[in-house]
Amino acid sequence: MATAATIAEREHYLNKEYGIRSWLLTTDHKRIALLYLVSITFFFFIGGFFALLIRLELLTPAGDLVQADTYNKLFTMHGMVMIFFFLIPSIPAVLGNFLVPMMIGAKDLAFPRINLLSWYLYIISGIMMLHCIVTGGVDTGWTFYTPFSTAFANTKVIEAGLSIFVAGFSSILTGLNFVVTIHRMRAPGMTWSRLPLFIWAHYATSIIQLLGTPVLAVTLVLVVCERLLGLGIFDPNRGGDPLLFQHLFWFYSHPAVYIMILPSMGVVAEIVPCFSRKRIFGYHAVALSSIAIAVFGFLVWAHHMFVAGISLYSAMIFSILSYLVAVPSAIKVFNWTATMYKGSITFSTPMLYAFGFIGLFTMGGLTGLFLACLGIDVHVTDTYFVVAHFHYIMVGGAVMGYLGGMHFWWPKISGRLYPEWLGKFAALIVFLGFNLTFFPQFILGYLGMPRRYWQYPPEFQVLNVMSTAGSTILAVGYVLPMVYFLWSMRYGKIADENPWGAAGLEWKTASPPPTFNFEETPEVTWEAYNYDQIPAPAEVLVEQ
Amino acid sequence: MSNSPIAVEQHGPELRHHFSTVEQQRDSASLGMWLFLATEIMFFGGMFCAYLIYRLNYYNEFAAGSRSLNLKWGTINTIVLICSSLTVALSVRAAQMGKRKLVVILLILTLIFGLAFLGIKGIEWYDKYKEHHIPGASFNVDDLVREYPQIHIDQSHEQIYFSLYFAMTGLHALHMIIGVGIFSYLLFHAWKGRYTTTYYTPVEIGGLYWHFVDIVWIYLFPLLYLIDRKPLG
Amino acid sequence: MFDNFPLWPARASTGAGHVDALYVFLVLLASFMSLAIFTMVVVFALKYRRRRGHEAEQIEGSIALEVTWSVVPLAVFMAIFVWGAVIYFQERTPPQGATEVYVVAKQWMWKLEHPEGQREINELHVPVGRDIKLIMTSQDVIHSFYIPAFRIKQDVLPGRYTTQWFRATKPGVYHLFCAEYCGTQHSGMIGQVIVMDPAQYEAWLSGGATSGSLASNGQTIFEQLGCSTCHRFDTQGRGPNLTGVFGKSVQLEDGRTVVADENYIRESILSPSAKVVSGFKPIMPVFQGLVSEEQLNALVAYVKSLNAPATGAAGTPSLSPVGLKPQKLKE
Amino acid sequence: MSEHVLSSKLYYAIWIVLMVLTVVTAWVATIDLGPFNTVVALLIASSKALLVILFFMHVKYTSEKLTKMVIVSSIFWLLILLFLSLSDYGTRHLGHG
Repeated sequence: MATAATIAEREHYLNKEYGIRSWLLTTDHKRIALLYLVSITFFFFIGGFFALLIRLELLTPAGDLVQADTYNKLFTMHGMVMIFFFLIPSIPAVLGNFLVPMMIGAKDLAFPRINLLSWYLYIISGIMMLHCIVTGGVDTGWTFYTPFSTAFANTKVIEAGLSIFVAGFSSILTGLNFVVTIHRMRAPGMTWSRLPLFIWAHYATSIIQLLGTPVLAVTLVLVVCERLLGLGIFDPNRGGDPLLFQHLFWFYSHPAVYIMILPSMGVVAEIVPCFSRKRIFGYHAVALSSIAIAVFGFLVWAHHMFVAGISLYSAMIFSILSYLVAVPSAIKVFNWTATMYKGSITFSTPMLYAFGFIGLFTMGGLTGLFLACLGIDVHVTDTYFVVAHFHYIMVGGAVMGYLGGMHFWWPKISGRLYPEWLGKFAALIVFLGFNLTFFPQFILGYLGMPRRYWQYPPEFQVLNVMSTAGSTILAVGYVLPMVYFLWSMRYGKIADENPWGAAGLEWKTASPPPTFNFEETPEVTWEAYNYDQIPAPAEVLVEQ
Repeated sequence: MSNSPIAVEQHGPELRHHFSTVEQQRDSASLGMWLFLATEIMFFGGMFCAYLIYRLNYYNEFAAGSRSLNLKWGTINTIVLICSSLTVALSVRAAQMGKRKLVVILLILTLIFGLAFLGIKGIEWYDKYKEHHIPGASFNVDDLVREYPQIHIDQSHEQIYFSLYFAMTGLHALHMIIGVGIFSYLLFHAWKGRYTTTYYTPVEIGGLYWHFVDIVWIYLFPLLYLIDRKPLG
Repeated sequence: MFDNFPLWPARASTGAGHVDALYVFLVLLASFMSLAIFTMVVVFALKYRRRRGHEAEQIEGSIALEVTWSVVPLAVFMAIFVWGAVIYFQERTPPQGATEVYVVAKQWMWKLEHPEGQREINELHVPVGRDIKLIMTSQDVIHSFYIPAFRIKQDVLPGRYTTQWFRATKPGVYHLFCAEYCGTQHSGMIGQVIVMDPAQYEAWLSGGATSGSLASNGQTIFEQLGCSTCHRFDTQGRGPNLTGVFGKSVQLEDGRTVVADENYIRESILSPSAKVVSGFKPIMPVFQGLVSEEQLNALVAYVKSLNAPATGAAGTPSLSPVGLKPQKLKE
Repeated sequence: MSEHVLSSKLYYAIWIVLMVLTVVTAWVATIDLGPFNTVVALLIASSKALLVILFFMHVKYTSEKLTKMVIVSSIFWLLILLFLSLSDYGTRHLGHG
């Protein structure tokens, strides 16, 4: 067993330089990943705090904990912070940043300085958002629907809009960096069909970031101009059409859901083969389904608008297209499950998160079929059914994948192991807390409780109490990993190069990796997920 | 696509540490710029979408607004931008051949054309300001109603045309200003002789950006100025 | 079971049963699929758990399986699409002869007006067994008119009409919610739909004092605003004769044709030059900002009433010269 | 990326064509072609854009398929935005709002 002393002797990306400057001016993708990790964790807990206040308010039918305006600001800022400052950057900017160059055998991303710039843009927009929050907040809902946001809300719409505009550019630059890196920086022998599925998922994600985000940006510019100058582009009193805003907004914001979920799918596609000791089932199907999701994801946006006043015919087109995007998602679930068949499965913490992801994403995806279905959508849209559905995808799916990935690659990032039993315990708590929080909301939705309600009829109370109870359990489940990750940085067992016996180039370099990732440029001569050639670690075997 | 770059050690001063070869670095920069331009297409695309919808709905007002623009200045500006694109293309060529002086001259010409474009745009905007055609409190189109009695003009729909006109040309002008900044940077480094026959990537990708901005204008010109120039019957 | 713990919403309209049937089907399908996947995950995880003397078997994948689990779900999805689309189409197609109730939404209340002239706020009384068509618009932001017990919802937009319809089947009091976030008191923008037996409903209808039916109010406004000067009931007017116009195709001056629905009439009052009828000049003044939403509704109801010969407010309108410049009416 | 240097004559030729097309599009707009005015204007604009992309931006001379793919897919995405939006706006007047 290596001691703490030996790890300090070897130079790696963490101990190469010290001091604030060495972090704030770094162009090392691994250090930038850690900068992102710290910043998104901060925003995750801010957004989570808002969520807890929302759940506490909804404990009773009356609006008694906070004022109506405060409540409206809480759910607005919960949405904005969680979506733009946690979920969208979460896996790409932290794990993607850390792993994309390593997985393809590169020394860094193609544009290290642009990578740093994108973190600074994120921080600038984050500071704008924080400033907006502490100086009064915004109450339009994260969706900025016009004409409420342009002509009626008297909160800080402009500042919030500009903040998200800047965050959008951060996201675009990250995506651009990934696409160029994946095209240009692959090590010799790393052909497209040898790429890890994590890379495929990030490639698909980046396409969405590149082609979707600018539409949101320009839409927000128009909203800001309209609010400042009263142009009338989205104002029906001046001949504008508020539905045009919704079209442009959802053109980005529906695919944005795939920005959040695709990277998680990539993580799961790494974890499941590793802890099944098997090559992934249907490599090409899983890889291409990522691309299919990215493309089809752009064809379905108006399923958010079935009752908004779009034409009947348009609604039918968007409904049928929405079902198309469900197919590649289903393909992925089937393939992950099939990967376990005849495997040799260990129940490590990352694998538990992967199980959780498969279960919750399946439920989130299947309830998506309800919402794509015109006849049902009319009743359940804008109710808690939708709230439950997208939390199953974004929290049950995306956050589960993020946590699974963090546990899986934590030994690589920090060079330390976290306490396995605590990891499993936290995974269990998250799973239980999540279901208790959000499952009752499906029922609430079908009963007809509209979303964004500060007070509600008393017959909805029991289900709301269950949901609030679940949210406190969920909160514990989220704090735990942060605590033991921090603890493990000093006291955790030293991790060797490849503690899970995982395939992939990132496991062929030291933990933590040296600054340029590899001592010498690797040459790839094997297929991805070659688990028949990698011995499983003995330690894990004993545990079973 | 699948030919992975092979590591060949061939360090020049401009090769950054994480690239293996100069080609890899240049191809990366070029792909990065193309992807950025794809992003830009969607950025303008949101406005084109708004334009399309409202032009279909409020054709009369779009026609009248388009007539009120100065066709002479619009055409001259199009020509100015096309000339600037030529000088940019020639400057990339000169950089490829390592003709430092020619590069400098062509970049200066480009900047002059770029600034001329912005100047003319400024004149047009100022005219619109004088005519009270800038959306906002003082917006007024009574002059258009008088001038084109054959066209039914609704003031608020006319304001949507001018909102889109200013948003689109404003965004384009912003890109021109950024372009002028980029080309000043290129000029400075070309002057210093940083670009050689083996390293002229910045000129090349700066040129791509400039041409893109030109292309946007190539579409904006007919879409904004030429909606309806037929003799009124 | 418990009053405060229902698991299924009341079902009180003809459409609700169709939605519930599809919903139950989808719940069963989703449960089956989830269970199938959960079972597979659990069974594989236990059966193939790692133990001594057991090695993973490397399997590449199977094209046949990939095709199967793409095509079969797609086929099921298409079936769901068709089922859902049929329901949606019915929801969006009001039957002929439905009673038309006008809805005006504003922050944060619902104002409703029956054709007989009854006005209500945050309450809607309807009889069992009659088709009701809601013609809705908003004075400010987007709202959404949602009655869970009828499984219907439609956003209510400023600047245009949206419609939806239902036929109530069960007397009772049901929730009316605003389902589109509309500002501070969004959750207070709620009301009740009171479904009554027809006899009770008639009693309720005759109970309240009204100032005439919606259409006759519209006729009054029509004359007050001087509309009748040009829109005469012969071919001599400077504006089109409005008799029988509603629901017909109208040939426009620029060659397009439009259907004269509620939104067209509305637009033609507020912004007349947008779609001028072929053969007429764009001389009509703009009424944007001069008539309230309620007056607009009355005007639309009046124009529609000109279709039915029985209620048609026939007779030559007054020819007395009225200034073309519209006056703002007192509320 | 193209390594080879194009003849400057080619650039001048393209430039002249672009100038001519600019004058033509401004002139043809003053002739009443009915609905075809818009079609002609967009066709001319697209030809000009194509010339700039192919020659000034060297896309014709690059061996790289990827550049072409980026261009085609971004235009494709723009068309998705425009056409699917039109699927709503183009069918609203058919009723059934």
